[in-house]
Amino acid sequence: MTTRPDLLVVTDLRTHFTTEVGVARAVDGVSFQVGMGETLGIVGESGCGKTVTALSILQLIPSPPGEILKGSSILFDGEELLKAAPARLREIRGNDISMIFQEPMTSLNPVLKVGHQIEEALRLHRGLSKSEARSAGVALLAEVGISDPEERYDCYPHHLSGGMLQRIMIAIALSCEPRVLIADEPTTALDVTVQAQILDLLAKLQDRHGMALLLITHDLGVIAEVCDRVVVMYGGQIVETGTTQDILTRPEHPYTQGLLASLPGSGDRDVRLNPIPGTVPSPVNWPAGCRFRDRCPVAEERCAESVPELLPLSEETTRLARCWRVGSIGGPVEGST
Amino acid sequence: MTDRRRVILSALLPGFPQLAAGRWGGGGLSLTVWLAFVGLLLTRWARFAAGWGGPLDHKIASLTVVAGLIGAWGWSLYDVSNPGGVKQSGVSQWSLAARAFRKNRIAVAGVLVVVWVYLIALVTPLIAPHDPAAQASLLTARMVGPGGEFVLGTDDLARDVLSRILYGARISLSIGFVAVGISVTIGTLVGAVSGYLGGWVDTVLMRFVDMVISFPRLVLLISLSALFDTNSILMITVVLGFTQWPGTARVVRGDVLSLREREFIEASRALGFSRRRIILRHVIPNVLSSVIVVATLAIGNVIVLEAGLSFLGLGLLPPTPSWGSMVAGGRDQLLGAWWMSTFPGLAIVLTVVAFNLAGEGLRDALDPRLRT
Amino acid sequence: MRTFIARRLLGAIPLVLGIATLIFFVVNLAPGDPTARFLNPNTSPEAQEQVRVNLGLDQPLPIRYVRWLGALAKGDLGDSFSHNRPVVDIIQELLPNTLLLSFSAIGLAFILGILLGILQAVRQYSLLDSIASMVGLFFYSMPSFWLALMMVLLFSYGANVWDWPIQFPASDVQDIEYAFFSPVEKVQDRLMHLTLPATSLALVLAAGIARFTRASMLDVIRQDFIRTARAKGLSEPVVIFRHALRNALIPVITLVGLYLPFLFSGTVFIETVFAWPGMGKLVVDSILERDYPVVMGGTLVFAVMVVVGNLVSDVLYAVVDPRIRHD
Amino acid sequence: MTFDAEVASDADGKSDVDAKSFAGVNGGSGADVLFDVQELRKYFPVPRGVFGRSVGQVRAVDGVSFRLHRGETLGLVGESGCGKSTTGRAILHLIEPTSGRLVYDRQDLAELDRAQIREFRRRAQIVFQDPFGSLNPRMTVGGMLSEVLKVHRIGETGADRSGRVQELLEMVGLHAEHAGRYPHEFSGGQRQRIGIARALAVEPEFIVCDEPVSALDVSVQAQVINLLRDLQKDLGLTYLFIAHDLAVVEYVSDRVAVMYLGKIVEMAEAEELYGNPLHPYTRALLSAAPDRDLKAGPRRERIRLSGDVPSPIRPPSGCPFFARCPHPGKDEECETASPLLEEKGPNHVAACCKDPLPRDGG
Repeated sequence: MTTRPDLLVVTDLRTHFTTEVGVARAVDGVSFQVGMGETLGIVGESGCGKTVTALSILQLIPSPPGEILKGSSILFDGEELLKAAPARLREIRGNDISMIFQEPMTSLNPVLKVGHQIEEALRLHRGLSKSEARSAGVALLAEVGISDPEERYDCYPHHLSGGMLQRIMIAIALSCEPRVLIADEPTTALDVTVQAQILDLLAKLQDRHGMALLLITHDLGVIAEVCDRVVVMYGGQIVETGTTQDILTRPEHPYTQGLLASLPGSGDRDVRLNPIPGTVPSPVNWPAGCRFRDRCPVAEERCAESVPELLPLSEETTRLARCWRVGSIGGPVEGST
Repeated sequence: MTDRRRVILSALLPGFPQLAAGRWGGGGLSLTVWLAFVGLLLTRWARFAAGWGGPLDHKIASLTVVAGLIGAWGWSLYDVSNPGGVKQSGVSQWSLAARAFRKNRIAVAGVLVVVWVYLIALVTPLIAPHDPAAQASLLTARMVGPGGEFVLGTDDLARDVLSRILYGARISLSIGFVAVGISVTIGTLVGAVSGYLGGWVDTVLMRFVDMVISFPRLVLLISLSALFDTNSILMITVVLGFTQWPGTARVVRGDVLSLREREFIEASRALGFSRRRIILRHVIPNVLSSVIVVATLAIGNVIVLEAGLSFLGLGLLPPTPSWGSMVAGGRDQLLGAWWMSTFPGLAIVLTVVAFNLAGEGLRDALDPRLRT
Repeated sequence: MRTFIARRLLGAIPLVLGIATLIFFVVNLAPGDPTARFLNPNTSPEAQEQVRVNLGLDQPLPIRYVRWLGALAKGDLGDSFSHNRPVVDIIQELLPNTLLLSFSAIGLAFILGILLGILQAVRQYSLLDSIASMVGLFFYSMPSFWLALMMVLLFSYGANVWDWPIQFPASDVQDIEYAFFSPVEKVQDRLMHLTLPATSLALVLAAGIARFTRASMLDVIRQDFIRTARAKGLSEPVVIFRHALRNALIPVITLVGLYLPFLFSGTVFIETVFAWPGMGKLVVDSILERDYPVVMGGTLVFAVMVVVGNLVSDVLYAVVDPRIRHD
Repeated sequence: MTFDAEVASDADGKSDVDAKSFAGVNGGSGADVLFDVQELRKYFPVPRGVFGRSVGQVRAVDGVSFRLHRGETLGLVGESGCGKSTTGRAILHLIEPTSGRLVYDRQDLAELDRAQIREFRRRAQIVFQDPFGSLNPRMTVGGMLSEVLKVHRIGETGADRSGRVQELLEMVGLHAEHAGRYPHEFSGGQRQRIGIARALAVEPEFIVCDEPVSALDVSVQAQVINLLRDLQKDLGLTYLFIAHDLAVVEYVSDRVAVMYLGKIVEMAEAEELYGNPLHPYTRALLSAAPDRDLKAGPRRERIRLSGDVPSPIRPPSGCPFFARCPHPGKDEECETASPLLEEKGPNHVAACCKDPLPRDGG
């Protein structure tokens, strides 16, 4: 594994929401790094805090009710984003770090032409004139694989299909050649064949522009397809990280193992699926100790009292898991797959 | 506070323990009702006692006082002796809404005002300082300013403005209540049938609704009320009721249309439920919340409309103490007796604001979008 | 777009026809005899009959209906019973006053309401928001005739008593000496006369519009594309005014159509309070006088204005919202 | 599962009777056929124009035929808008089909009277996708279930019924005390279980599962899939399993039909279809699905489709897949002639005019 300079370093990120029933600790101490040109996947089920993590990086959390707690740190190329002035933050958004979202249908402004929405960032961050921005915008549409870019440029979003709109979102995100692209469930709302097109496109563009890609998804298949490294989240925390290969073939944390066992694999139809029992607890009252304890097949008494920090599995510091069994045994937990 | 002390306290001052616990909706209501009605009994005992043998409205007034006292006392005691309201069963949408509503202090205040306006209207014969129709001396008591013997002054016929406003409340509120009752019933039925059946029934009904809605409501009302020669409370109520329903019908139809697409309705059809059962048991209960909101907001609307008609001289005629005609009566005396128009108008505003607050609070509390 | 307008126009024809029918039957089927006011109890039956024939009331209802519709198609609304003039003439004389009042009121209402609504939404939960909400609710709950009286009390009579620098006239559209004024004075005079009626009418509407705009704006601000705009690094004013506002105003436009019936109801009161010679006052007076042709004509004009207003708001809707356009 | 091949060898495969013959291929005639769907069509009008008259039709389902056998699971896959959900609703007469013959247990559904329709509703049920929209928010779970029992006169007394409600809840993995709760008090997975219990209340033999797990998280999805499979085993249920997730469909289905633009383009036994897809669309679909099996070695070459699905309002006249088809041999015939399902392998039908290409490396 090559070492790449870390471009984005998130340390102990905590984002909490005030709700009627209490404080929801949606993201609760998350740390990870993304290197230049690297693709990091964040995977987890709904309510695990992956989207809030992504939104926190650019501070797009609606506040109130959301709040990023003191002590959290998000370093972009050495600069602390959480301390950046609003004006500086706006310079970074869409220029150095950009984002694409899950629902292309609702993520574009329905009353503005798509061309206009592409131009905005170009004119703001690159200071292009209207005509320069237009030709740059048309070129971008061509680059993301839209046929008849000149024509599509003057369309309104409702004229275009979901796949097309997601391409346009990508064009907008790439317009200022960002160094980090955050993609939050970019293909969840799309059909399989279109999903494949979009994933191919992202991979191609990443190769070409060398940006770092932070891909958030619930789909392990998507992770397998595009990511170098994976962060697995559960209950607002990271439970395991490692290379895609390691995570998918040698999962260490019982949650990751359960997640993989839940998938109907190819072939064996006679084998019963082995789902994780129960449901995700509420972020307003996570269980004390290990948050996965209630659903964990190998939970012990000490899991109710406390939970370790992410423990390294070997000398490699990139392979970590948050489980007592990893630390004490010093090796992999017996697989339940 | 121990349970025993709470029980004793609630027997003496019903609602106080609840109020102290921060539940000032129920607590505040029963405490104020208790204090006010006890005070009323102390100061107006003779009238209260005479009420039982008096005319119907007087009887109702005395009955209201008794019922209010028993109600406040009983509720508070019951509530204190059943702490927490332990329930084994689930939490229904209604109790969720009630919970959300209680958190909305302004809306709760609106409901309190509404309830109080109704209570005052009911006990008016006991509390009104003067007979609303009685004229004091035209020489000494004509257009006397507020303060003194006549708290809100007298009008150009030397009648007590406060008493007339109190009696006017009964008229406005009953017209509002009954007219909205009529319009909501018609509107819900038309809306539900139109939305659920669809097709040409829907087309015809909705064309008609469009037509009625395109009419300036007041112009329609004036035509109807003037042409039907109706200055009676009954007729104006009926006219208002029968011209108000299209709005409700539209809202209900919209709700039904979206409900029809919901999968639980489809599931009911898949299970072979009859159309009647689906409409009555599955569709109507789910549009009920919007109907309640529409009805609450419509009461305020109807009160303003009735006042407007009376103001134009097309509704209730002068001897009847209607808020609208009182404002109209003061119009020519604006320079000399500003209170004649101002106070009845304020009464309208206060009542309508309370209804609107309650209605908007209900809308927020009942809005299913805010919950999953 | 043109076909869209044509379609809506075509659709409005049956609506107007239906309304005309409704008006005709409501007015003519109602009890009460329009001839009563022309006659005294001593009039001979023959003379009574003659009056009925003169007024065209001897014919059976369906025939009168067809005749009335036929005349209507030619733009003839019949003659007023009490004024002895064609209804069209009366309307022509009074309509401009009503339009002046309504248009200034609705313009004022929308400007005030939208501005306040946006301000409240952008500063949600602030003190300003809560105060504006409360005050708005009061105006929203106010009968416009009472508000008008209070305005007169304060800014006309009161201002006079307390010697305020500006005192507004409390009645009519222009001064008695209007004819002798210079052009500048004329404009001033008209404005002075317009201020109180238009404001009383506008404030009630503005309160409603502000509430609606605020809700709509808050709704839009929560949507995904606003997050996209922020993620692009756009400044907050650009996000609010270029991305949120237009979307938020789309539903507000429908209010133009929805509020017209209220507006015209309001003019009836305002014209009565301010002795403003307009359509609203005309209709009320004619009803009291049983002047059927004027009632029918006046009501029809109101209804047509509402239909046209709805049409305009539909077209505006299609102009502002690209999703509606059928081209 | 036995197939009989009465018409399989018919050389004249593209005649009018072809639809019937293919159904013969895929469904054995005889006692084990539960549901016979022939040439099902459902067109939705597109209202527009001055008086809202219809100016076109969405051909949501455009000539779909299949047979369901007792106790089997037929998977129906396809991308959004391909008509799979409409098919599921139309065969249950939840929406009136435009045309087609639906024979359930040798009874033509079009000929049933009201009482018989009620009886049919007891035998054939549906489970919906949306766990939030499919339960009446104002009724308790127990109320919902006992209403079903009451309507269908199952159980003599109230006690009978509440006992049965408990049984049902336990059958789907919930507890008896859940009966008093309202839908919003449950998680998505639990709500889906309630939906299944409601369908089971009438003791059906056939259930249309319309994307029953696609709104659920992976771990909960597996719980529900297991439940559905257990119920099938215990109660001998027949499923029509509609989903867009290829892996899920492969796991639960005995046979699989692939839909594209309102038509079935390929149908075979699950193993055969996934192992040896013949239609170019099926191939593209399968290869587009992300492959999470990293152990399986180097990834195979992917077929990437270009463009979007054509509008079902004006479907292409020839092969619906023509515009996006990557088959190198496609020609004018494909553009003009609509291909019919024909047998291309053992119990394996596909609607493609061309011979399937050999699979490279597959």
